[in-house]
Amino acid sequence: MNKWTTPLAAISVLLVLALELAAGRSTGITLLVAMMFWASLCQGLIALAAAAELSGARWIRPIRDRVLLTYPLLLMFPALFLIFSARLDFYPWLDHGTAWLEPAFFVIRNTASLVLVAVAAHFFVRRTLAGAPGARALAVLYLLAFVVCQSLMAFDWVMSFEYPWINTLFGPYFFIEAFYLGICATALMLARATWRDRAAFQPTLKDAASLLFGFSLLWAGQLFAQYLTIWYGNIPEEVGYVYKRLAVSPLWEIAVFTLFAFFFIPFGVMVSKAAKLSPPVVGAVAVLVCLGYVLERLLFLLPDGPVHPVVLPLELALVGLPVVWATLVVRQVKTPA
Amino acid sequence: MLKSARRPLVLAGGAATGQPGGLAVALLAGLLQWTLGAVGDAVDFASAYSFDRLGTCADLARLGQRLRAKEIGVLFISRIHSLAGQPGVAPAIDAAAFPVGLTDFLTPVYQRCRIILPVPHALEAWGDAEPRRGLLSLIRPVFRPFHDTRPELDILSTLAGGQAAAKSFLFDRWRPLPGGWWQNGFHQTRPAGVTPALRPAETLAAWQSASPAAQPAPLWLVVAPSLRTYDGRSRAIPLLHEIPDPLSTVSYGPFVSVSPETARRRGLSANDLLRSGNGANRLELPLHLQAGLPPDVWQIPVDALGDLELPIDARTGEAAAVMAGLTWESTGLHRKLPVLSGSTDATGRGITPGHRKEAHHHHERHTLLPPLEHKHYRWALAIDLDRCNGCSACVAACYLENNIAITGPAEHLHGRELSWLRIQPYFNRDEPPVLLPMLCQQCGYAPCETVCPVYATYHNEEGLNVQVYNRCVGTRYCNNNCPYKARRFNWFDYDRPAPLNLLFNPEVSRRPKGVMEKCTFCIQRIRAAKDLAKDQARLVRDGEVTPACAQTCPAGAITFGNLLDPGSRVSALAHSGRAYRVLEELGTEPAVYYLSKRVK
Amino acid sequence: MSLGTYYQNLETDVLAAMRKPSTLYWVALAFSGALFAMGMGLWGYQIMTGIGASGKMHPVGWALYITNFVFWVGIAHSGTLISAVLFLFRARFRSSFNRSAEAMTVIAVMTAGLFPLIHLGRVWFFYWLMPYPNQRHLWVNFRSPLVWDVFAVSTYFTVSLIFFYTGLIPDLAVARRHATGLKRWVYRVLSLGWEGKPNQWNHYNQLYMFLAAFATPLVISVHSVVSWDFAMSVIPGWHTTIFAPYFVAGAIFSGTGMVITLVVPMRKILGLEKYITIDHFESIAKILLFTSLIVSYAYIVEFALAYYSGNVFETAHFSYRLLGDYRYFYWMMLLCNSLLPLTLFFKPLRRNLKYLFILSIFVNIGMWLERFVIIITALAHDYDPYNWGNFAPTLVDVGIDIGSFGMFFMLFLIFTKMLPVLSITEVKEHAE
Amino acid sequence: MTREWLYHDKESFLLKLKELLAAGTPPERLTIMTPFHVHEVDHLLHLKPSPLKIFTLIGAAAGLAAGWGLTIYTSLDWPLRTGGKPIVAIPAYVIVAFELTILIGAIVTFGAFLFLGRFPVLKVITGGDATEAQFLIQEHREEDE
Repeated sequence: MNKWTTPLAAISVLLVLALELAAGRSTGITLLVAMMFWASLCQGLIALAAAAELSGARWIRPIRDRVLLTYPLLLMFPALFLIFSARLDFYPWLDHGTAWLEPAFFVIRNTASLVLVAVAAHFFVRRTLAGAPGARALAVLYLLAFVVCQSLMAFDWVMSFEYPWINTLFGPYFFIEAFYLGICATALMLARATWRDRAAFQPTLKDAASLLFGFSLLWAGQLFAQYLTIWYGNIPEEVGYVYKRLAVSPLWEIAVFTLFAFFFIPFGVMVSKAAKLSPPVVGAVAVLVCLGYVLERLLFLLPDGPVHPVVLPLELALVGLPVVWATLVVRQVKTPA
Repeated sequence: MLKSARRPLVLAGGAATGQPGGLAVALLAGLLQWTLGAVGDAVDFASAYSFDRLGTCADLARLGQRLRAKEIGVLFISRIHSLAGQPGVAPAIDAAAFPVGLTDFLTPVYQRCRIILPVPHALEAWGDAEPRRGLLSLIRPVFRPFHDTRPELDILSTLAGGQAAAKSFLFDRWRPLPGGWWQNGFHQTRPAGVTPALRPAETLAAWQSASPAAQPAPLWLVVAPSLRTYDGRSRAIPLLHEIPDPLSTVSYGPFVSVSPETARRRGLSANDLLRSGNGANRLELPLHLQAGLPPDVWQIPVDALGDLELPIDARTGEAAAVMAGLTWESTGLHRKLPVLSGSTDATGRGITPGHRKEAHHHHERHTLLPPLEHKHYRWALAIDLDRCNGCSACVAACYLENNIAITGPAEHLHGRELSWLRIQPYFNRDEPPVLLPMLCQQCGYAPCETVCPVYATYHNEEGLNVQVYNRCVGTRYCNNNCPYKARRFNWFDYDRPAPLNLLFNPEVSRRPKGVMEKCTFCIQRIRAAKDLAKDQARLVRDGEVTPACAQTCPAGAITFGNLLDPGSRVSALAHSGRAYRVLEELGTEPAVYYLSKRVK
Repeated sequence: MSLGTYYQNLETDVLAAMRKPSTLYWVALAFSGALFAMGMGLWGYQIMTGIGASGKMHPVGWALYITNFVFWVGIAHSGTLISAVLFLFRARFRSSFNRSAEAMTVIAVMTAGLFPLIHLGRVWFFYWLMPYPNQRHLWVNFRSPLVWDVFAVSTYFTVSLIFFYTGLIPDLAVARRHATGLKRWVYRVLSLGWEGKPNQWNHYNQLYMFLAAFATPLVISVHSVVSWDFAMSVIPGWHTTIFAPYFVAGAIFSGTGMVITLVVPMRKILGLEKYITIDHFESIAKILLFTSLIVSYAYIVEFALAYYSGNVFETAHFSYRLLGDYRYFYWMMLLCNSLLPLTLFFKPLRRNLKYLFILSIFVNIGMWLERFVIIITALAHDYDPYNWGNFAPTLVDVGIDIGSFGMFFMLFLIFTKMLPVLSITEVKEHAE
Repeated sequence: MTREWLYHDKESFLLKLKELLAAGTPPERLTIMTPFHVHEVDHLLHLKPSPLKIFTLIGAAAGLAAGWGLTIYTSLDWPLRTGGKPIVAIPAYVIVAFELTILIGAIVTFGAFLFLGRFPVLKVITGGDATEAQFLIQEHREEDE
């Protein structure tokens, strides 16, 4: 983390705004995908640190400060969401809304939750780095904000496209994925660090890799719990959502890919101890999971609204730039004394 | 309204004519029928029931007076099972010097007799009847009498000094009739068309004189004949208590009903024990809240009357079915009624025709499961809700055909009746009342089947949702997961004391305790038909199989058949615009189609 | 105090618990044994008369028995959680709880295992639920959640038992030295002649690691399967995707509660204050709080989405849960599971054993009620209003329910006298 | 004759062990017993990591195979259609396969432990007790034979 991160973030937000204005309505809900991915990743990073803080985990120590110092990135997302709110008209409920699905309320509560997360992260990180008391309380606070924000992402950003379809596990599924992303980002940072200083970081890398392994299993469990229930219940209104995404190409292929990216490959690879210790392998798996996340978002959203094939990579890159900078490029960590 | 109708029909009767102004109503109805030209066309006096050989309540009342005046020594009573509401006749019997009862089962009336001469059941003896004018039918016994009994005819002819020979006596009277009756058992003559000459002017005058001054009464008591026991004559048949009254869904015990609003206004609640009348005419009944009743109307089935006397209209000689000014006060006690329906409001639930739902927002039906396939047959049922009047004959038929256990009042209070087929009444907020016969829907994607751990229920290749009683271990999961709750569980071993065990249908196995059971479209009948078809190397023809319920339905509301046969009546009905399926949006693909004009 | 004497004291302290029991113990044992006997007797009566002896009816085909089944399986969960998961996360405080928690697991699964049998209409055919070769070529329906249950619960029992026993082996060797007479021989055999040689330890560690690694996903899978007994149905209030994680969290929540209920008095009576410290309890209390939050989250989501969707059946069901015939149970449940545990945010309360003990009792009640409410309300008020009906338990229901508690406490009391209630080996290991 | 050292604490025990090994005592001449697992000992004696994991893998694989085999074979043995679900209903059978993987995996692992550790040790069960209470080192000299 250094002084460039914040300006970079500001610039990329402005560029995104420019892009959206330039490309106009044709961008559809592209921004939603880019936003959701990077927001979940950043929130997940801090969430991982917070969870480690609460469970008094020692393993994360070597990398902790670098992870924590990504917190200012979280401020990008409320801004980006406000930009996206110009595209609400892609939501089917916009004309005949309900008490909950009401445009103004929708924008306010989602922006607020993103701000809340950023603020909670800010205080939690400051306290923790300063080693001041009450850091744990703030960690709890952050995690609560994180859960609320991710649940809203699931239920508002994505699920409401298919109103009145409901899936109660959607929220938990989202924040587990966000946490998973956070672990991936940490693993990437560790892979890079281990590359430079094997002795100092390898044990930590191994632990992060084990977490990847564990979460691949947990993720599979969550997915299975949803699919099994819907498949078994066989209620048309409920099955429709899955059916639409499994019956047609290329969505079907995407679904299979995400299954491999999130579960089979991480699980299969991370079984072996050697793989857990090798920075390139862990890094590759982490990247794969991130890719899986993006594609899964496409799986969710493609049937609901237009995603611009050119704008999507651009926006992913633009929003990603400061994040990559803060996590991977920046070298020295200046921990405030 | 009459103008708009294509072939208007005006009918009067029941409560309409049973009230003080009843005669006026009857006359007005006659006038209307006459003016609409319905007489002789829709209204056929020729083949009406021959009431001309019957007395009126007034006659009975007169008999009572004569008895009390000791004008009668020996009194023979036969074929009277209830004197509910008949003014003071029953008590008067005691005044007779020597009342003799001829009956096949004991009712309160016969308990007053000095001696009882047991007569055989109608199925045990020769006899004849004239159900309606011009139709004479000969009744022949179907089995030898179980007990040492004598037919009425024997008894009477012996007393008359002749010899006991009911059969010969009958045949002497039937022999002169033109032949043919010994083959088909009945003799029919088309009676001369009776078109009574109606004199409008006089009728009108009579009507004006008859119509009484409208008297406002605080509340009315309507005495309706009970659907199950009529005037109480069938009270001794246990099955008729097991089957609930279709509107109130009360099975055991008499009750008085009033609309929920009225009850609320009067601070009464369900199962309150109410008292009415006084002295000998005292009546104590638990309260049932009946949706659909107009305010301030109390309604009791006639068989609940007990000794309460009904006033008699001198001009018609008939007992009034409507009484004014009868008050009910709470006794502060409660008597829980077995009300089998949890609620009668299904608004918006996709159950009644007015609220049926599309299977899916989009037109194609989504499923992740393979499509349903059936070989040769997909048995299905079509129930015409516009024809069904809730008479519950189908329910009775189902009980008898399938050896369904009778569990009794105590179990009914626990919600443990075992009927496979039931009449569900609905009084939705925005829809006229619906009577919905509910039975196992033989779903294609049946939720019950998949959850059974031991394959005790599975989908056979004819689309039936079969139940293997021997295999069932009684997890009850299937019924939990049935959206229609159409399955029944044997909580205990239920046995039928002799001679009721004679009622068992040998084609259907009895179920022991701990086993789930359900409707399978009378699979035993389907099997029989298929065996026949197999012998003749063909498929079962349409109409060859008829489940007990369809066979019994007097309105012909139930149609059974093979959905895969495009020529079958059921597939025609299922594909008609009137058809819908209950809870269709659950995607269970039921094989029971409900028909209603309200659907389209 | 030198380590040597510390070890000596530890052994004597822990094994002292296994010396001759007090009269109080005998009274407690007799009492719980009597309750258990009563339960069995009532079960016998029910088998003779039929399931009708219990309060179940149409439409409520499942009631207290399944409630108890889910409850006890839930109780069984924290045992393996505390042992396995905390072992994998290298959390030290596990060593003071794991033994009693694992014992609790084994006992609770045995108790739970009875209820699927008790609730069967024809229990004498229970073996039809097992896949065994037979002339009729009739197998079981592997698509039925009840068959998944058979596999999940029996697997859970077996693995928990192995895990429990493996942990015991070195301690049995210790017990063997302190015991005399017949008991000594029993421990000798049970300890498999353990010596503590390096190669033995080498294999032993691997074994324990793998068992922990197996047990962790097992914990999650077992209660997910239990939750799917309900989620697989199409009944509003049962059919919802969140059930699996929600039930798992609930199970751990209730199990942790029961651990506290058992260990607080045990620690006092057996005088183990030195080894089971307040810090340990605080850590457990945190787990309790954490799982309580997850469960509350699930409650909120279930309700919110039901109203969000505006689905007539969903909204009707949840309104019924909140305001219907069983509302008092539901409100009590919310109090016990969602509100009271929030007090654990306050450190002093987390460290107050009396408070923790009382709270844990409330948690047990709350979680029992949760299962009761979920099962009964969903069945009592489903799609077709004609079928609605209310369940009221009979004496047989209640008696068998109480009997199961009798069985559980009876077996746990026997455990405290038969086996070392603390993992002597691990406490030693962590002593440095 | 056998020389024997008993210690109450790990450190002094380890010191002695290091000393003996430094003095060139072959490890196979030493009998060591400890009250709990001491990782340093493994290093000092150059113990190979336990081969248990292989058995675990085999057991788990066998369980998985058994799970799929049982479910699929039995449903094809007499195909009965329930609720419109396919005869081979993979999502449902995943659960059985998973449980059996863990069940058989765990049982085989435990069996392998007994086998590799040569349990039960009859001479200890029948004869006197091992003194694994403290840290024990025994050195056996040739004179013993």
